[in-house]
Amino acid sequence: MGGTHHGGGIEAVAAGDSPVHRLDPRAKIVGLIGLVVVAVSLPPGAWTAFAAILAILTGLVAAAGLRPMYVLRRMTIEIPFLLAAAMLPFTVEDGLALGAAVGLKVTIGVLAMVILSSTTPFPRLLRGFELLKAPRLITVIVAFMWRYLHVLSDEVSRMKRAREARGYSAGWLWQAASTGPLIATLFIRSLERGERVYLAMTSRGYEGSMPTTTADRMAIRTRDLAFLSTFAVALASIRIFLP
Amino acid sequence: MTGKPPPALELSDVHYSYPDGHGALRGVSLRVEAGERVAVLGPNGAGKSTLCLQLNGILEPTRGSVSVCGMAVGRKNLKEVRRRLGVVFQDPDDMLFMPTVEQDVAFGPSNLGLSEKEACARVEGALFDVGMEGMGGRSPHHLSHGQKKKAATAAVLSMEPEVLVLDEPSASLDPRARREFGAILAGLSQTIVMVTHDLPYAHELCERSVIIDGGRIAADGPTSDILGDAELLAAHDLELPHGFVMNHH
Amino acid sequence: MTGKPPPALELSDVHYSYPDGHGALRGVSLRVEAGERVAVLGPNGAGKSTLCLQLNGILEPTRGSVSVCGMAVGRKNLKEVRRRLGVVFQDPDDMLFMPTVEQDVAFGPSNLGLSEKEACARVEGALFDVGMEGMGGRSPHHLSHGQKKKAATAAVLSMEPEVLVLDEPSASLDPRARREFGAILAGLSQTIVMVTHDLPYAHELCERSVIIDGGRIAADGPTSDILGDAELLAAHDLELPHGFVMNHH
Amino acid sequence: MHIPDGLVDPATAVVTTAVGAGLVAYALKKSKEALDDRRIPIVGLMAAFVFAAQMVTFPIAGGTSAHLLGGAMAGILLGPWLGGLAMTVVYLVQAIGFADGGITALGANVIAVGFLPAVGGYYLFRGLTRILPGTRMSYLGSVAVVSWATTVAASALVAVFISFGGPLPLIAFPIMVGIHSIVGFGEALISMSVIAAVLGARPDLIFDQDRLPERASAPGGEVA
Ligand SMILES: Nc1ncnc2c1ncn2[C@@H]1O[C@H](COP(=O)(O)OP(=O)(O)OP(=O)(O)O)[C@@H](O)[C@H]1O
Ligand SMILES: Nc1ncnc2c1ncn2[C@@H]1O[C@H](COP(=O)(O)OP(=O)(O)OP(=O)(O)O)[C@@H](O)[C@H]1O
Ligand SMILES: [Mg+2]
Ligand SMILES: [Mg+2]
Repeated sequence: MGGTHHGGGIEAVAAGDSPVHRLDPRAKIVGLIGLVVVAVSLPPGAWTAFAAILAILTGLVAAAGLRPMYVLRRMTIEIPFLLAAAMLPFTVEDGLALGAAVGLKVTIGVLAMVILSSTTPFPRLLRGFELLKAPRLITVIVAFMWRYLHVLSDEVSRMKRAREARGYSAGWLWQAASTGPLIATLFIRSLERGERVYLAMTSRGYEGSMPTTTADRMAIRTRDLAFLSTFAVALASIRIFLP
Repeated sequence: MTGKPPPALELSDVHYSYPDGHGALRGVSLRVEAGERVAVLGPNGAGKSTLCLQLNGILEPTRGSVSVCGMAVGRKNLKEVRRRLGVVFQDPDDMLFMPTVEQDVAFGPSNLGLSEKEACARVEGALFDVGMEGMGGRSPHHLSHGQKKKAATAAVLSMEPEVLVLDEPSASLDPRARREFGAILAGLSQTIVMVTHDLPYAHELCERSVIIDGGRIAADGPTSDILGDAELLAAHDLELPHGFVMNHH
Repeated sequence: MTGKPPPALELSDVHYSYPDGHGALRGVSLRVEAGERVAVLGPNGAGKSTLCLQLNGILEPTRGSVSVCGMAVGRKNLKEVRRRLGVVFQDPDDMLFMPTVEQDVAFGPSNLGLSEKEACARVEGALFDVGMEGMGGRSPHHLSHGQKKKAATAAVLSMEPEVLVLDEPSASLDPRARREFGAILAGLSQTIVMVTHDLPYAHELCERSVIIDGGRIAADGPTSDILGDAELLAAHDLELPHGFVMNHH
Repeated sequence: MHIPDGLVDPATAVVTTAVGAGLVAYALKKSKEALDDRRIPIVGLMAAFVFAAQMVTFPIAGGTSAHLLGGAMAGILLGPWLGGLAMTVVYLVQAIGFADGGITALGANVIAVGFLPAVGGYYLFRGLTRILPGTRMSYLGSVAVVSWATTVAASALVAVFISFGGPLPLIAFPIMVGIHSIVGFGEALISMSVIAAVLGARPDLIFDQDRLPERASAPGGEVA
């Protein structure tokens, strides 16, 4: 745990620049979620439609300038599910087609979300959801969860450093045995630090949404509309004509 | 609009116990007039920081009441209270949360609804006051401790509150920053409440001092009287540093 | 076993850049003999705390090398190095992680493999030294800032390291605790490296001072010479506090 | 134990999405009434904590993965509805930010591993603490029992969702439930440590203030 957001991970890639990065997050959210819904609704056997959707996603990866190795690495999350799908041909009737369809759907779902999160920095993604009228309580919880992930990993590294500095070294067995109390301490520490930071925010006038500066003010532009309408037309035709 | 303005701060019989049951304030009554500069002195664990957190409603008294500029501190007018009274916490890590120092310092002013231009000017001014000009682009979590303290202070200065509460402002500042920040404070017309263990600093900046010990007010008077009373100081673990000679202003 | 003992600390041409690319040390070479007491002075952001973290291998130099009591600091003998050299971090929140103060202070000694009785004695001694006797049962996260600093200091004192590195030991201590802890330090025979902005404290406790600025050593010599050179001090944002008169030991 | 896109049958997806949305809407309504903004940090931290804990996963044969759930702990600490919302947020961010768990399966995930343990767990816990004596032991014992039981129940519901008209047969069921009856012990241990710590340090943060064990329930304002 911890450290998930550090280093050359998603955050660095999402901060890049490309036509896809520059699209309004709302357009990307609606477009890509629509795409996943269409893909999931396809019946086994609609191979042309699956191929067309994968082609769209591949095009987006290219347009976003995402490195193939990076995309593949992030897609490894689907491996267990692909393995499950690979078992289908042996367990059910018509399993081959079914397995292939499940595998494709899982892949499309994962790839779409990898593209979304790799071309939109998290705060902008959140802002997109806010502007799409997501319930405020949800966006507030998301924002704090994100903030506190940093607090947590910060506290983890502080605690690790503190132990090491005082000559701590232990086998994994002892480590496992002390996990409970350590996690509990971590929880309270992070909670209280998070609480103090929250109070500092409210003392400086915070009331549930971060101030927006010119840099992250958003406006739907022609290119966003163009993207969305092309996407809609493409998806509709895939869903209607290709199966 | 006529007559005496309400006191900047008024605490009456404030008690506070932390959620774990530890009692930290045991009946503090204190009145600070608008424009006064008051130093709060006392040993470690006396309740000074706890007191600061009562002033803008971050902690609520278990008994007693606090008012700021004539307004009772409570749920209803927390927003107004916090607009008027700014607290710089003792630990700057508790105060910094934005990705860059600049954004952090701008957070308060933009919540006040200032125009972007005005907010920018405030940010620049505040960073200059604490000697952090040119560091606005850095991440506040990747600073030295003293730099964090300066950034946290700037974040409150930029809100230009009527009452400024500072918890150990000089701790971890380098000697020059300590002096320069003192000069900035001396030039402000706001009401200032300053918790400090740095008695010479209190002597330089505040005409009045209050000693807190064991969650109660133990003394309250002109700073030079209080610092001149070695017996009183010693009774509360205070003393002028070795080699320091108190001269008169 | 004969001849001069190896230096307590030896740094040669230590460079360090933080992971975000910020260069904090740019070639520090320093030798501290066993039993010396050295103050490290310098403005905020000079690299003092970064230097402390190099000494026990918490940060590894990007270039150059560090050795402690004749052992090169590196993966292999980190454990031995940390047994001999203890660092009290600037921020006590970075040091305390056990459920009670007592357990926290006992953590180091029990890692040293001491018997329980001996560890207990060490804990009591260390808590006494920092003036925290009777507070062993409290949770370290529910203490005042100064109390946390004391607990963190006790946690290192209890290990009785040969070399003691203190980052701002007097910050946030009340005046009496500051003096009493100074007296404790003065009575220790260990090698001491003390980072501080409290120049009178450095004057009182350390015969030698080093000024760091911009990640480099800017001066190194007897404390009274360094503190007596107003021009040198001013060039590095240092100055004796107003009202302080330096007398000779 | 997140279901990805494609593992639930489209019809099931539609139904679970609708039910999930209904639960979220109801939870929002309930929480808005009760939420005091001082609880925001603990809600955010709980979500972050569960999120981080869920990063430690181990794949299992049913085609899904096992990890700690945290739902019961969220329900006990935050109350049923706010707890459910915190879990919803975890799955939302995992699906959109990390492609972990499908968008179209979000409803199913939120119901099975979010609201079921948070709401079900909370009421089970309430019932247990009402019956059992008000000691610390039985309080923490209830935490353990509830954590274990909700983990197993959640895994069973997931197995049902993916087999219901979906491609994976019910074979998954015994595997899922079997594995989670072991995972449940880890879950119980962690929940117990965390709740014990909160009980000691910050009893004021626990949702159900009436049922705190005797010793911790009186922090008392007056320590004179
Ligand atoms: N979060 C907390 N929970 C419980 N007790 C606390 C907490 N914070 C402080 N205390 C206790 O309350 C008392 C007052 O603490 P406070 O932080 O106000 O002291 P202080 O005067 O600011 O001290 P210092 O000079 O060390 O900063 C102390 O006895 C301390 O141990
Ligand atoms: N975690 C970090 N990441 C990146 N840069 C850092 C980090 N911590 C410190 N720095 C930078 O490294 C330089 C040296 O910092 P350091 O903390 O060593 O200063 P210091 O001399 O201890 O200052 P202070 O007197 O304020 O404690 C500073 O410029 C600081 O901004
Ligand atoms: Mg304090
Ligand atoms: Mg430092």
